[in-house]
Amino acid sequence: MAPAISDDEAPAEAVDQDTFTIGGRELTSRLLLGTGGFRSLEALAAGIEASGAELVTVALRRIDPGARGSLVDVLAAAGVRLLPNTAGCFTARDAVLTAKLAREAFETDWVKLEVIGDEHTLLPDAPALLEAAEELVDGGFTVLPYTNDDPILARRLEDVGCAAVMPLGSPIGSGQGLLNPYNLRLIREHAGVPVILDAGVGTASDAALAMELGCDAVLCASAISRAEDPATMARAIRLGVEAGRLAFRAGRIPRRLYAQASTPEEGRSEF
Amino acid sequence: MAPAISDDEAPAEAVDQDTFTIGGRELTSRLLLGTGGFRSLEALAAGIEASGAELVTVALRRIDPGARGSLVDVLAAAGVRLLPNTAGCFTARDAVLTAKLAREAFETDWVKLEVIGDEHTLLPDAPALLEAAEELVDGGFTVLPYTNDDPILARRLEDVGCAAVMPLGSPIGSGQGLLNPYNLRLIREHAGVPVILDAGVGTASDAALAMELGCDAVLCASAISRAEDPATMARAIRLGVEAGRLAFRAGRIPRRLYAQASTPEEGRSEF
Amino acid sequence: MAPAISDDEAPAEAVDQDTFTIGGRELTSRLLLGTGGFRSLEALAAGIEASGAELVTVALRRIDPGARGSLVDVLAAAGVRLLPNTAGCFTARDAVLTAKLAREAFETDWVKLEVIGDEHTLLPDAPALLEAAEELVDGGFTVLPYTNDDPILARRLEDVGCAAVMPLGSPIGSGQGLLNPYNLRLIREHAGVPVILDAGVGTASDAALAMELGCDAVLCASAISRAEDPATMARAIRLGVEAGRLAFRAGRIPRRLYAQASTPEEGRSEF
Amino acid sequence: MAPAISDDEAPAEAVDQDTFTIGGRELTSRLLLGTGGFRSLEALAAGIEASGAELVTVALRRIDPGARGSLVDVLAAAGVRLLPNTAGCFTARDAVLTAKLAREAFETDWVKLEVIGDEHTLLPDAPALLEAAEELVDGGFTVLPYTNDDPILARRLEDVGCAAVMPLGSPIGSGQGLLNPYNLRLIREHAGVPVILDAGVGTASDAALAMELGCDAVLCASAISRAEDPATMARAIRLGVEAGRLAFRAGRIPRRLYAQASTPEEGRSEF
Amino acid sequence: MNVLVNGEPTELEHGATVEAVLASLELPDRGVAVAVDAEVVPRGEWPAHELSEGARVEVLRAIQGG
Amino acid sequence: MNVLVNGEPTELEHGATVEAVLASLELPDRGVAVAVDAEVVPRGEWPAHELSEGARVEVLRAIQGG
Amino acid sequence: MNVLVNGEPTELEHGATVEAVLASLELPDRGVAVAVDAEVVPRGEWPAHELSEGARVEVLRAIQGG
Amino acid sequence: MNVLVNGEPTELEHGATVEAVLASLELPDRGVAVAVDAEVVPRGEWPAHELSEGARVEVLRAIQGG
Repeated sequence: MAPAISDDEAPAEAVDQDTFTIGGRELTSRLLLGTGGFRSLEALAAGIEASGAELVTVALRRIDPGARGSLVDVLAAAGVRLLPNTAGCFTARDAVLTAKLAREAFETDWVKLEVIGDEHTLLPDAPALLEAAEELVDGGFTVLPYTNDDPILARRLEDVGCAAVMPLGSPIGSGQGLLNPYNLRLIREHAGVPVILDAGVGTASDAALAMELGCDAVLCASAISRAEDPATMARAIRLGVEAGRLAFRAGRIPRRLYAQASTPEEGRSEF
Repeated sequence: MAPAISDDEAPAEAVDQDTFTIGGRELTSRLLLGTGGFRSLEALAAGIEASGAELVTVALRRIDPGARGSLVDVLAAAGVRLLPNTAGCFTARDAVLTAKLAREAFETDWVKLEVIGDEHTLLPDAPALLEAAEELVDGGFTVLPYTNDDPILARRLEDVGCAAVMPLGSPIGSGQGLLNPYNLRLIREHAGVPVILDAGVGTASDAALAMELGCDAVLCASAISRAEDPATMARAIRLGVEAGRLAFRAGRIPRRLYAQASTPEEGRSEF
Repeated sequence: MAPAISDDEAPAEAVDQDTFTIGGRELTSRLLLGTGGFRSLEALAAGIEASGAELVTVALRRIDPGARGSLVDVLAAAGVRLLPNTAGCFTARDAVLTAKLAREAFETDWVKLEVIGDEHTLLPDAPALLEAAEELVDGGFTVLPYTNDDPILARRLEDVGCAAVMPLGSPIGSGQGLLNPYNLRLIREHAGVPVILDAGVGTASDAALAMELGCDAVLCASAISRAEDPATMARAIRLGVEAGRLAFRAGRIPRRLYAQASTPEEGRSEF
Repeated sequence: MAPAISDDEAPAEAVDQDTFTIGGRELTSRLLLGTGGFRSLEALAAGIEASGAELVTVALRRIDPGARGSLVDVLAAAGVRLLPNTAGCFTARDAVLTAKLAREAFETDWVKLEVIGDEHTLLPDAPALLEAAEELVDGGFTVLPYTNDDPILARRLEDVGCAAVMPLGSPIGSGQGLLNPYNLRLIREHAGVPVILDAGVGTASDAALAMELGCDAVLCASAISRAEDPATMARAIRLGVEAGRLAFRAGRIPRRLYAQASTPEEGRSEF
Repeated sequence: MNVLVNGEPTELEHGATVEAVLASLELPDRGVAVAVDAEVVPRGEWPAHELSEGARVEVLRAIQGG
Repeated sequence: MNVLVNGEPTELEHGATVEAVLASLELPDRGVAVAVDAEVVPRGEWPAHELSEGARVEVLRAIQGG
Repeated sequence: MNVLVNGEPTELEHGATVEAVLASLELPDRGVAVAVDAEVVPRGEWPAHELSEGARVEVLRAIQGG
Repeated sequence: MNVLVNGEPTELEHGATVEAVLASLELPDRGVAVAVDAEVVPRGEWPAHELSEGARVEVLRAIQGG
């Protein structure tokens, strides 16, 4: 019996075809990788490889002379597409300007838009996020907003033209998983753009659950980069995302209050 | 970017080596398949293939002339090892006799021991299960008991010589997942034999969670055989098991009450 | 042994003194009652009596000739204070105008501010809610906004001068309880005004849990008015609120992974 | 507005009549108190008073000269009925002998039967518990077994003549609450004797939830005795038990996936 | 003169006041409020407030809710 | 002679063996087991094992389950 | 004569009774029970029950627990 | 002329350009962006864009994040 990994018959085939589209661009991998928290560029490269991610985040900070190696070169070598974020911005104004600088620096008009409400929880500031999203969409950006799990805000973000919505499962880096699956389901039910679970995933089953709820993809940073063995966790979460996606498509059995025998009752012996 | 499935570098390597042992026999696949509920022998064959299972359950019932095709031939063709069960037995006596008949019919001394307490919940009868397990171990059987999630009973079953313990996540066929992860963790902490989650899995994330709790393997029947698309769900749960296993080995990040930035605070611009 | 209800020694004393304050007004009862859903004015009167509520909601609608009895007279007879809501408003403008009409109709500048995002979920529209709250505070109203469980939005609402925040546990009338206790705790930690759980309570334990999380009060409508026996449920939830409040003040034991004997080990016999 | 505590109209009436019966004895209070963990006999006396308990547990240990004050006198003064336990017994034999000594010491044939499986979890040993229960019932005892949450074992215990079953919510003293409400519901559905939740309650909402699931009573020790303020927590849990019981009888609203307006849609203004 | 009262087209003689409109409706003496063209008309102004052609009058009363 | 085969009353001539009983049933060549009066009768003993009056014969085969 | 009282080796004169053992201990008047060699000795039998060489005496009292 | 470069007071001769400022820093050739007084200065304008007294220059580079 070959283990799951080393056989690529039909099923794998099927999986290859199950793509999704953001801003007109087709994506095969449903795991987006955040680059924050990797202990070295080597660890990052290994993590990207193991994750299978096609789209990875980067941030902008003031140059510091001491900076070793070039992150951009490593990402280019990995052949991934960059998704700049606006991490650390607490106002719509700063987020918009940061997005414009990122477009300049990375030659992409895609942006993972973050407008943070406080440093303690790093939760998004709903009104400021919506304001910044609208301005950036008008400015020609492909906007992927990091949002909370509010179904109404998700709809407003789509209404102003965001290319996807990225609700959180729980606070960034908390590893608490999906605190409110119900809201995520509501978001998915009403969304006309891809829903990407962002923030909170702690382990593979969290990622699988997100996909089973109908999310189109999952973005992970700390769960992978800060795991004891980042490359192995990258692979674990990659498989979790795929497992959840396949389960979503396979049509799970309903939950029953009582048992249902998996062995028929008829024909039982009477000794 | 190749999708998860079609690259078998080092990680896959690592996975191949991550085997476990029951009754002196080494197993590579950590997903055991129950054969009950598949709509046809063809669907069963496809499910086995997609699941990657090495060990599959069978039951015994009175012959009925009308029976079409030979289950045993299909399983032999799939190259899997049989694990007869004693489903439908409500007493230790019936379970022991059924196990002996299964040994005769399938030429194996392995048995998935079930002693059921009632037809409504199909939950095990603890004292009768322990009694039957002891008798079968003395009779030379390799006993894998289907048990509830009681850590003390699990230990008693190991004490009398069972080769593994198979606690339930929730009632057979209920698809309720893992109702009490805490007890499963306690069982895993103290067990000296493999712990195989049996019953209750409804979808891939349930299987992943079981493995993250430290289970050595997962047994699924209805979740796969009764899914709308059994073969796809078989693959989904197979990947979920592997994802959970890898995550368990990778060392997940701790759960934090507050957020932890995945983008460093230092060097933020001041516009 | 007298049952809980009929002894009013010291403990009761203590409870009487445990008041809280909204907009400068001291309140004794920590259960606010919504009047929607009661089958008759008699049922409403009985519910108010059993709930012990001091503050009850009312709404405004176009007069219909057929309307029987006077709600306002019943509420006046019950000696409760009115809290008009802006239910059914989907824009800040409508909510503000409705609040002004309520002030005119009920001679109170208190308002339970609702700005709804959609008819399906009745979830609040965060940006519109914040806008309406600010305008009403400027207009001299004592604003109690019905909000989602977003800790950042709760802070913004407090920042613009709301007298309390009323986060939901789950959607109005859904009876799903508290879907995200974590967010409610975050809201409580940072709030400088009373936090009143609004919406989602289905039964007494939900109300108790909300109070144990540190909420200052709970508002219930459907859980009471639509229960099979509203007056009994009113009493149940009233006791649940008080139980949770006392538990919060009593300092609960920590959760432990393992058992801690409640009977000492020392001095065990050896027979 | 009188606070919940100090009005004893009709509702209280109703409550007084809602008794239950164990071994032919009618009980009014649905909160049983464990005496372990109180810091002093004074604290115990205050806890009993605040809890309203009619039935409290005691244990037996070797006399130690240094023992101050008489527990039995304190309990006699409180007018409560004693329920001796067999805490610390790891075999059926020791539990049976301890029960007989307790009958001698306390002149009661009631016993809270504990047969423990290990010191780490203090979980019951199912087969040994059943054996001891049967022997004690035959010996004329009124047996209240501390059991796990296994519905089948609960039925076996009833079958051998136990006067009640006392399933755990989570391990003794762990304060983890009800880990598996589903099993507790199954136990309640099938039981013909009172079901008393024993062990695991950490706070008032846990007790309320147990009663809402249909339990007839709750036994608490550590949650009260080890709280920062035991008397206040005793009162809190007493009210939680009563709140849960009333809610159970009042018929809660169903859980709905979507919202249901508590304010009618008709007659909305159009400004 | 035509106005809308709670959405219903209603004919009134020229210069009719809010009070005139309310007279035609059986009103409770408490818990009532009136808006004309999306502006609140305080109770004290009902007698004096004359409606103009096409005015949108909303007459609201207390109901159970929330 | 009367015996029960899988619960069905069956008439056999005196001294009939397990094998004789099985002959009348279409059996797969694998995954079959037989118990007589709650005792396993190993395949090797089928030809020799004679049934007695009133014997309870259970003939079992593999089915999907578990 | 040597016996074990709550696990403690104790020397008693020959034929000592349970009552004699208890006399040496400060006992509460309620909530006490005695076992000798894993058998309950009812209160009424304390005066008459003579201990034999090597007897294991357990004297128990009520404590807070459960 | 004094300007702020990433918050650091820096002295430059009059009319210095963005490019001049960048020259003094070891820059990676990719993943860099510049803002002056909260406005983006596209790479193409670096040589020509002259700074004025008190200008706030932000020079940013790619880092791991998100």
